[in-house]
Amino acid sequence: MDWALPPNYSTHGVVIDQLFWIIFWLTAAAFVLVEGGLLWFIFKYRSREGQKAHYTHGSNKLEVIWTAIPVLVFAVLGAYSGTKWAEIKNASGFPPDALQFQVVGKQFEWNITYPGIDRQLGTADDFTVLNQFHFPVNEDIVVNLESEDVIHSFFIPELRVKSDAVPGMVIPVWFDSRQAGEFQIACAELCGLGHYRMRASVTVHETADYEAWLASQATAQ
Amino acid sequence: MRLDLRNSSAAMFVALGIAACGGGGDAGSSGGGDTGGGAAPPAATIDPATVGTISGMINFAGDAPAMRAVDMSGEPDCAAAYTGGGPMTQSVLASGGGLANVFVYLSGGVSGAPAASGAVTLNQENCRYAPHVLGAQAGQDIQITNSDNLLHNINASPTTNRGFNISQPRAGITSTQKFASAEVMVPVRCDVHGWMGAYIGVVDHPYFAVSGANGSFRIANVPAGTYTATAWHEEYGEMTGSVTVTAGGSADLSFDYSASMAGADVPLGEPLVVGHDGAHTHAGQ
Amino acid sequence: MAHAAAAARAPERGLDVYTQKVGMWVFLCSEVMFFAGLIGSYVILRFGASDSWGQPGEVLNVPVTAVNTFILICSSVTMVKAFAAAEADDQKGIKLYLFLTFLMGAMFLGIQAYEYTELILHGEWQGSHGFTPQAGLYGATFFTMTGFHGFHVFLGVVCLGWAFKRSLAGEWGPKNTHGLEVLGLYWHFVDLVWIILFTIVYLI
Amino acid sequence: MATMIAEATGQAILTEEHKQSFLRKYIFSTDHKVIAIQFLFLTLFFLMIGGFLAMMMRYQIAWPDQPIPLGGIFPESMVASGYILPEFYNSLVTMHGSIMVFLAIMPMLVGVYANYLIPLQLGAHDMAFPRLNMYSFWIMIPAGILTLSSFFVIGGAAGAGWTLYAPLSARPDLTGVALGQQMWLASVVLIGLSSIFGSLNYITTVINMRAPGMTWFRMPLTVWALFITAILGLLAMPVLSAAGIMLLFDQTIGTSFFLPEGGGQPLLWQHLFWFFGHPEVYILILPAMGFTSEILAVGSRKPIFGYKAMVWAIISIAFLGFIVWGHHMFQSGMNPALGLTFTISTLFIAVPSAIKTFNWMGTMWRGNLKLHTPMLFAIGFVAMFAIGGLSGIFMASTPVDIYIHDTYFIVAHIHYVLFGGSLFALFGAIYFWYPKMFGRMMNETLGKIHFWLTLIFFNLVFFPMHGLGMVGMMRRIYDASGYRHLEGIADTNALITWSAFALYASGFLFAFNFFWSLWRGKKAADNPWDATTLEWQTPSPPKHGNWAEVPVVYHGPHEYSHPGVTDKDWLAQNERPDVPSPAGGH
Amino acid sequence: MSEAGSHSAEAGDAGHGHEAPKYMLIWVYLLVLTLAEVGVAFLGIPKWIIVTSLLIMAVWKALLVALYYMHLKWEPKRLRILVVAPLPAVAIMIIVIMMEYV
Repeated sequence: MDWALPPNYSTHGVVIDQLFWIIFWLTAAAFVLVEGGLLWFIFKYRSREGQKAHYTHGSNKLEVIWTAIPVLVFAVLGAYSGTKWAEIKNASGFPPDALQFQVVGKQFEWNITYPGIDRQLGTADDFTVLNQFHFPVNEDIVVNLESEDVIHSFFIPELRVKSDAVPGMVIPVWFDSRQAGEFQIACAELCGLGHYRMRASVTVHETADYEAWLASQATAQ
Repeated sequence: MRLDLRNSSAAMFVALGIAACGGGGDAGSSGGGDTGGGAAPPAATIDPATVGTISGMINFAGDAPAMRAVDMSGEPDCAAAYTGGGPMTQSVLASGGGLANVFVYLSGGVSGAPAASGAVTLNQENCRYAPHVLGAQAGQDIQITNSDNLLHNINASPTTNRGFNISQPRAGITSTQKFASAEVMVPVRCDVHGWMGAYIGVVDHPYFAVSGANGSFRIANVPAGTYTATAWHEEYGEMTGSVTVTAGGSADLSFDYSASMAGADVPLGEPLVVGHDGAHTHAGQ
Repeated sequence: MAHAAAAARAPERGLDVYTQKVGMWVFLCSEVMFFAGLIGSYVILRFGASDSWGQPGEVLNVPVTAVNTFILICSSVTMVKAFAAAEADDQKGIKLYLFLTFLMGAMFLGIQAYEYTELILHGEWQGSHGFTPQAGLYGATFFTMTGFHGFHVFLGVVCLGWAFKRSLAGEWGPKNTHGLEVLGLYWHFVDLVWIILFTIVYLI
Repeated sequence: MATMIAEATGQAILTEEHKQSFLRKYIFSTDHKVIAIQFLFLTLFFLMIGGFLAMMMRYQIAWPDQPIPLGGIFPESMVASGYILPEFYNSLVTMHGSIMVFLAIMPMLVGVYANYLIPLQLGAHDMAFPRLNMYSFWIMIPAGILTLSSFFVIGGAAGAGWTLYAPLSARPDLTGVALGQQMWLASVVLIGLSSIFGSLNYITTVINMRAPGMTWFRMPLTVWALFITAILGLLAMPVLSAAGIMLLFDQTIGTSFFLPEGGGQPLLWQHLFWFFGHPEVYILILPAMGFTSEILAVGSRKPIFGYKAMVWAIISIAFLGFIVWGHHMFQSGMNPALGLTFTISTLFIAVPSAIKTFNWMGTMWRGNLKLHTPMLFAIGFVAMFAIGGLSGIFMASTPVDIYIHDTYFIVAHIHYVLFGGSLFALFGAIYFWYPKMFGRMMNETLGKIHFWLTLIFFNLVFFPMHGLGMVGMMRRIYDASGYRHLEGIADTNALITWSAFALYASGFLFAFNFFWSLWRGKKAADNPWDATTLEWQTPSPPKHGNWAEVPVVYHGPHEYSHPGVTDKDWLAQNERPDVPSPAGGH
Repeated sequence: MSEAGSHSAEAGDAGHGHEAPKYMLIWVYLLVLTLAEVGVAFLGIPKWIIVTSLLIMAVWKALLVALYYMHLKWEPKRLRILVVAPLPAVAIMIIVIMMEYV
């Protein structure tokens, strides 16, 4: 019964988790205020013999207060979220030297095309592997998401990455991993009867291991 | 006013419920009709005197292209079943001068074929279709079974027949399908495992066969007469030949394929992108 | 209960417009949104998502549809004339104008049917034989929009026939103009949608 | 002169009633009350069906490797050797969402209570267009039958989610579902038509047929909420019909509006769907807010706190509702620049809901709370809707939405506002207006038991889903085994499933109480809750045509514990013109 | 049945006191504008000028039909507000979705 966010290994994930917990504590406070108030009112003002309700149509002062406070809180939250969102998602802000991959979602499998030794996509040494995504640690990764048939969603929980793969569009997704390890790509958008099994393995290598793996793949073809 | 207002509304509610389920219920039987098999008609009695057999070889000249390994690492329980070099693609299997998986059927001269009886089975084992190529008569039951304890979906995409896209998430699940009209080579694929592919040849009569590992095939109980026969292979295309069957005798028929015929025009139902079979996955090697 | 004070109080003044007219205007708002969905998708798909679909008049027959627009505008005029005749209790005028409106509505549908068959059989667009709904997005959006507009014109023509039948029995008059006015609102709305369609689809 | 006309027609309506045949009076009736009751039975039936689909889903999620009991009764295309097949599971997900939204909750909120309450609370004889009102009910019957029988056609029912995202919904070869999807789209267009005819009726009736003295700011909040809901429905449903027709063409005649290979845009479907979708979710919550405000005022014996603020909150929700739809599509590949604008507009639409919550609490503050069943459900609504609203803020903040989008966090949010919100308010409304509809009271003790069971099991089912969302469990997955980040969720899902079965069972307690009280319930007085709005000033159930003489309104809607009235703690809207009241005056 | 609702009609009809609107003149306007539109569409001038002038003429024709033929000119202001209400929603929908492709 553990309800915790999985450990986060990406830089963007830090912002996401931070915002998550800010909102969590804000809503927790509001939750206690509202639910506690309701319970207290029920016990304090439940109908007793001879009790008379207080005749009032409300107070404009209170209305202004509990309109201004949410507006203020949401304005700050909105501005902060908006700027962070622009950093994470605006393709113009992506680092130009990031390692580019092409990930194509197809009904119930992920085909990942690697740039090969020369780190450039579209060159002769590119190769595609089914359901296996290998990339080096501590390096900016940009995945060019595509889909062949329906809408899938590229989701790596531990790296806080999620973006739909829409057929007919190429959507760049920028993330990185600050720790080597084994993760999984899951499909988060209903894509047919095999949606629940559309997963691939993600292996984050130390830089040296990645080079070695690349070499081994080159000879295997 | 008050009392009968309630009775009528309650009555209307019950009627609605029955109508919807009723409407649903009887549609169910017709809807499911397609998958449930009708009672198979009694097999026509075959008079042994008037029938013969056709047997022969599919010869293959030249060396077959080396089959590539299939990357099954995504499915560990299937990969474990293949010791040695691991699973290989199945599109061209040739050994000792013979070509396997060639679908041979009588394409001309057949009249008054007996109705379909019995069932053909297509099994899924270790993330492979067994058999890779099979024949079925129009209207004959095709029993699809799953002996892997993981999800396979059977996506048949014919052109003239109605296709189906059903799933079998566990071992032991069987589903019966049938095709109404003849269609040579209905491609079948599994979307969960891109490398899986099979072909079902649907013909109007029971006179068909698939060549074995050494290229030999045998069609039994063929009424006497002269026929034209066609051989179909997924890489090397189609060839035809004529054969005469004598009552009680055995006619010989052979076809000669050669490696040079690779890339021939292969008549299929819907153009199938089953090319996962190694070629697609390792683009650019 | 003591209702002495309940002297004859007029009910609340809603929009100072009789109920059927308010109902029709509210219905027309929902129709605006329906056509917004269709025409909006056309505008988005043509001017946003894809490169040019061709110059005006390249595929679609502008002269014929210009005549069609002329006919629909005339039918709007005769509709208004019919309503004016009803207010002036000019029974002959009502019958004449209603018949003319009905006739021109039917002519509009006829010409559109002719235009459709012409396009489907001999239309030409980016190599597709016959300009049909399957001929890429241009065909799909064109036939969906103009098709549903035609369907609304057809409904209007049926109602005009019903109104004309009632006018033969002399049922429209100064005391009974609401039905005619509401039908006129619907008819003018259909004409208005065609004005927008004609400009956006045929001329741009 | 106006009253004479009303007088004459009032009498005419009452006498006309006896001449009608049984068919005309009950089956094809144009009386708004009979149509409301027909809607009520139809929607309760579909609520039961939608709930049953959810139970099958929950069984599959909790025990994916166990065959379901009685699996044999299902055709082989749905359940093979006892196991629910993944494509049938997708149909269950799709039809559970669609049936609940389109055939259960929306018609119950709008079809039943707008039809029943608007004429009665405004002092009108009937709807502006009674025949059109009847058509709007009878269009729902073919839509319902189309939906139910789509389970049994070749390929099964629709299976692309209730949001029908293209191209999955547009290409039968990718799902194996062809006819089922088309039948579902046809019934959505029919439901859209029925909803447009209904909204047309409600808007015209509210504008033009209010009784003398019933000014705009003396209308009860229920009528305000239903009026604004009708406007949302009027402007949003046609866009869905247009998009649904385009999707139907994509499937049947081979156009390619949303198919990329033909140049179409899958995102266009999402934009059009959610442009309708967000006003739709406000259609699903605004009437519930209206009923809650009404029941809280009656239960607290106190006027609504900040009536004007509540009205302006409803109106601002209507305007803002049309400019926030993008927050459903943050991760869908939409232009990221739009993400910022939709974040700001989404956060600002949360403000009116916050205002309403505080005003509801203000209504209960220093009240004389009568904790009868409708009041309990109304308080339950406020409590649960508050949680739903708060969990919505997580999604409005776009970076957080990157992680929780399409996870069970969203499912928790949906159900806290739809089940905890709309359905709690609906249960309250059924208990509250049952005496007026059927002339008998529903049993109080059974009602209270039903409330506490529903509240407890509702929270046991949907609060853990927040946890599943945090862990990262994706939506609509048939079997979560094999995902390393989901290893620990088996027992949470088992708890949720057992609680869901209990929740569904407590629903049948409500059904028993509902049908048993139809004939055996305690006889109801005309005003059992001592309420002030006009519908309680008529006999239970009201005669055909509602009013012998059209009432004249002197006071605002919720004048309880008025200092000027000593003999009782409520002042009906149409009595005692001599007593001044803030919203009253002459 | 809904006659009770129509008694507020008297107030609505009073608005007809003005002289009969000049229907035929409006008809002429519409024809001229339609011909002008067709003419402009095939001129050689730059595309954006054509498009803006076409849109202006289309809106003008639409307003003529709405104000005179659909009688909006003499309706109470609140009905005109109700009629114009959906237009901003339509504009927002199209502009925002077009932002997708800008």
